Amino acid sequence: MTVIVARGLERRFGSKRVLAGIDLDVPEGAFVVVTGPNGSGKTTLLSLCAGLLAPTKGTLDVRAERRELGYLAHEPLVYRELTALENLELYGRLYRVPERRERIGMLLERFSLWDTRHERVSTFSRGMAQRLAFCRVLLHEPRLLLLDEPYSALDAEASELVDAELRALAAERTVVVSTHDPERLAALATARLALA
Amino acid sequence: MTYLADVAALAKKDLLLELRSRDTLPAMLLFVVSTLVVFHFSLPSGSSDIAAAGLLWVAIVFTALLGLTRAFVAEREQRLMDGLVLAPCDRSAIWLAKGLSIVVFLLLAEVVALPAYALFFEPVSGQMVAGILLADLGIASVGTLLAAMAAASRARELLLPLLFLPLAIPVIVGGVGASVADDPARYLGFLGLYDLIFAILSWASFEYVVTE
Amino acid sequence: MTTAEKYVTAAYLVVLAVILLYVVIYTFKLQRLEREIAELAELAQRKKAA
Amino acid sequence: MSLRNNRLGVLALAAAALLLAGVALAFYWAPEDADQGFSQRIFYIHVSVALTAYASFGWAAWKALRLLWRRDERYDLESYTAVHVGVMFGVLTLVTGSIWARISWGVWWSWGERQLVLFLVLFLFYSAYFMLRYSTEPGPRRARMSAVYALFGVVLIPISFLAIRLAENFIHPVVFTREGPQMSGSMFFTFCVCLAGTLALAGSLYANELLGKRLDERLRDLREALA
Repeated sequence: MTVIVARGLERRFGSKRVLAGIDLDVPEGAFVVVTGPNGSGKTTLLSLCAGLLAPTKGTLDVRAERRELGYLAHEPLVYRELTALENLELYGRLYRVPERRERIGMLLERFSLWDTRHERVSTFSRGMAQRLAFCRVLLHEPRLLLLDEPYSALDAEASELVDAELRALAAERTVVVSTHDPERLAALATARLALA
Repeated sequence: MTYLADVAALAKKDLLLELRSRDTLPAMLLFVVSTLVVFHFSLPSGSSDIAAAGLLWVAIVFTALLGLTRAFVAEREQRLMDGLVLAPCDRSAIWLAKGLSIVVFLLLAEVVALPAYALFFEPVSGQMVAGILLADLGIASVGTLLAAMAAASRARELLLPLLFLPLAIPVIVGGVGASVADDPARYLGFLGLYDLIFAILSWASFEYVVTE
Repeated sequence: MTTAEKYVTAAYLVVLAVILLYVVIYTFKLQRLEREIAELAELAQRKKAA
Repeated sequence: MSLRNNRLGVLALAAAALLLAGVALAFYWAPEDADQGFSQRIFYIHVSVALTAYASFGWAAWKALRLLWRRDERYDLESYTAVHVGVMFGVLTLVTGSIWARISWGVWWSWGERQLVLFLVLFLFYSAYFMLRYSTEPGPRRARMSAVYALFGVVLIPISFLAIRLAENFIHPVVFTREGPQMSGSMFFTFCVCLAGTLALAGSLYANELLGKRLDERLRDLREALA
């Protein structure tokens, strides 16, 4: 069963055409690596798959409910004035995560944010915020993961953490990840998409 | 039931954010009182009470505008609207939660404004308070939707007043009427009608304003 | 013409004036479109020749 | 395209013919009004233009609803053009209305004239519509927001009319009002011709402008294809 089907997908911002004629098939359990220079439309493609943007032309069919979809954007999408725990508490409620407290505790532990769980995100470093974003994305155990340059602003240690996480995810989830460093994910990739 | 749970979670977040940053509420409280003081000096000495009632309403509407301009600032600056829109909850819950927090801010501002008004101008009548409560609902429901629209555009501080004021004219007419007329029933009824129609319209169209 | 007649004719003339203004604006727009089409035709020619 | 141009031509011709006939009837054929005399003849154009403005705003809201319902970008342009035509006729209503106030009561503006005040509110409202469009990026998001705003506009018309009527008895004591003049048969006929003329005019301006905007779009696609 394919999770994402795109035919002749195009997206235009005003008069500038960012994506044109994209055909894509992402089967269940695939690990698709999207590459391309800045401005080639990687983020636009992921936003389209996440349902945040509507295609200007062509068709895009994403067979995953919002409940089954996790989207890691450039921004962590967490409230800076709230603490890590409060942010995950909010998303946990909105995504109706069962045993919310245990799940949040486990994720904070795994991404070594447990000690700073009561601190505001505004005090977090870029790397810590990115790790919190990962917690947000994985909180509701989504079937489909859309990760927009997950390694950006991460130090070596955090990058290894992400590597381990992606290896675990690749096994049982469908993943579409955009990156500037395709070699790092070469082992896991089942398909590649190079945007001009 | 989960719809109300979503609204509760989102409203809690909005109030918590305000408690943490403490920038919208204090500004609204100070703004409404200073506006009344400015009006005192701008009025000819023998200002009739009708003018005074009108000025209270202008102060309330512009204080609401101040609060509404701040309504989606977090969602916009950190692109958090994407995070909320991605959640499986009904998007109108975002509108209802934000609207409720705006009503709370307005009520708190009015708790300060009405005694000041009674002090500066003339006593506050029961019918005026009823008018204010009904108007707050209308202002919050339409204002929240317009604030979301303005948040998605470039010149949002400029745009929101332009979008909001024409729609606020009926609220001002109903409000001032309720405050001043000898039989306020007609005006309170009109405010109720406005609230009902525009709350439903805003509730139904919010989804189209925040998604593509 | 009484002042009333002057005003009434003025009202009707205003409507006419707005229509004429609209037509004038539209002729400018058509000229611009024509120029753009000429540009594109020439661009197409150059592309075909290349 | 050619078939449509013929229809456009026919519509424009009909508008011209009807308007000419209407003006002629209004000036020469319609009977003199008992108390207002000649100045009553402004009634025909003023009310026709006002009703046409309402029709245009209604048409814009209808297209907006279609856009929200069917997600077809085509309706955005149509709703936008209809609002543009509506605002043009709204301005004409304000101008002819204030001229009429000038003749009847010697003032260029009268808060007592409900329709005039309503068009002032609508003018403010729909000017903000253009501000909204100019300050957002073209795309599906702008289309949907404009559509929602256009829907609010058409709901605001009756609400504001009610508010203005309510406002009359305490804020602005009504000095002079005028119930719609009782129209004799021939007056009504003249009015209908004028109204048909202004509606046809609005239709042809709308279709014309829409054609222009479609050409712009196709030219842009062409330029992109050739780039």
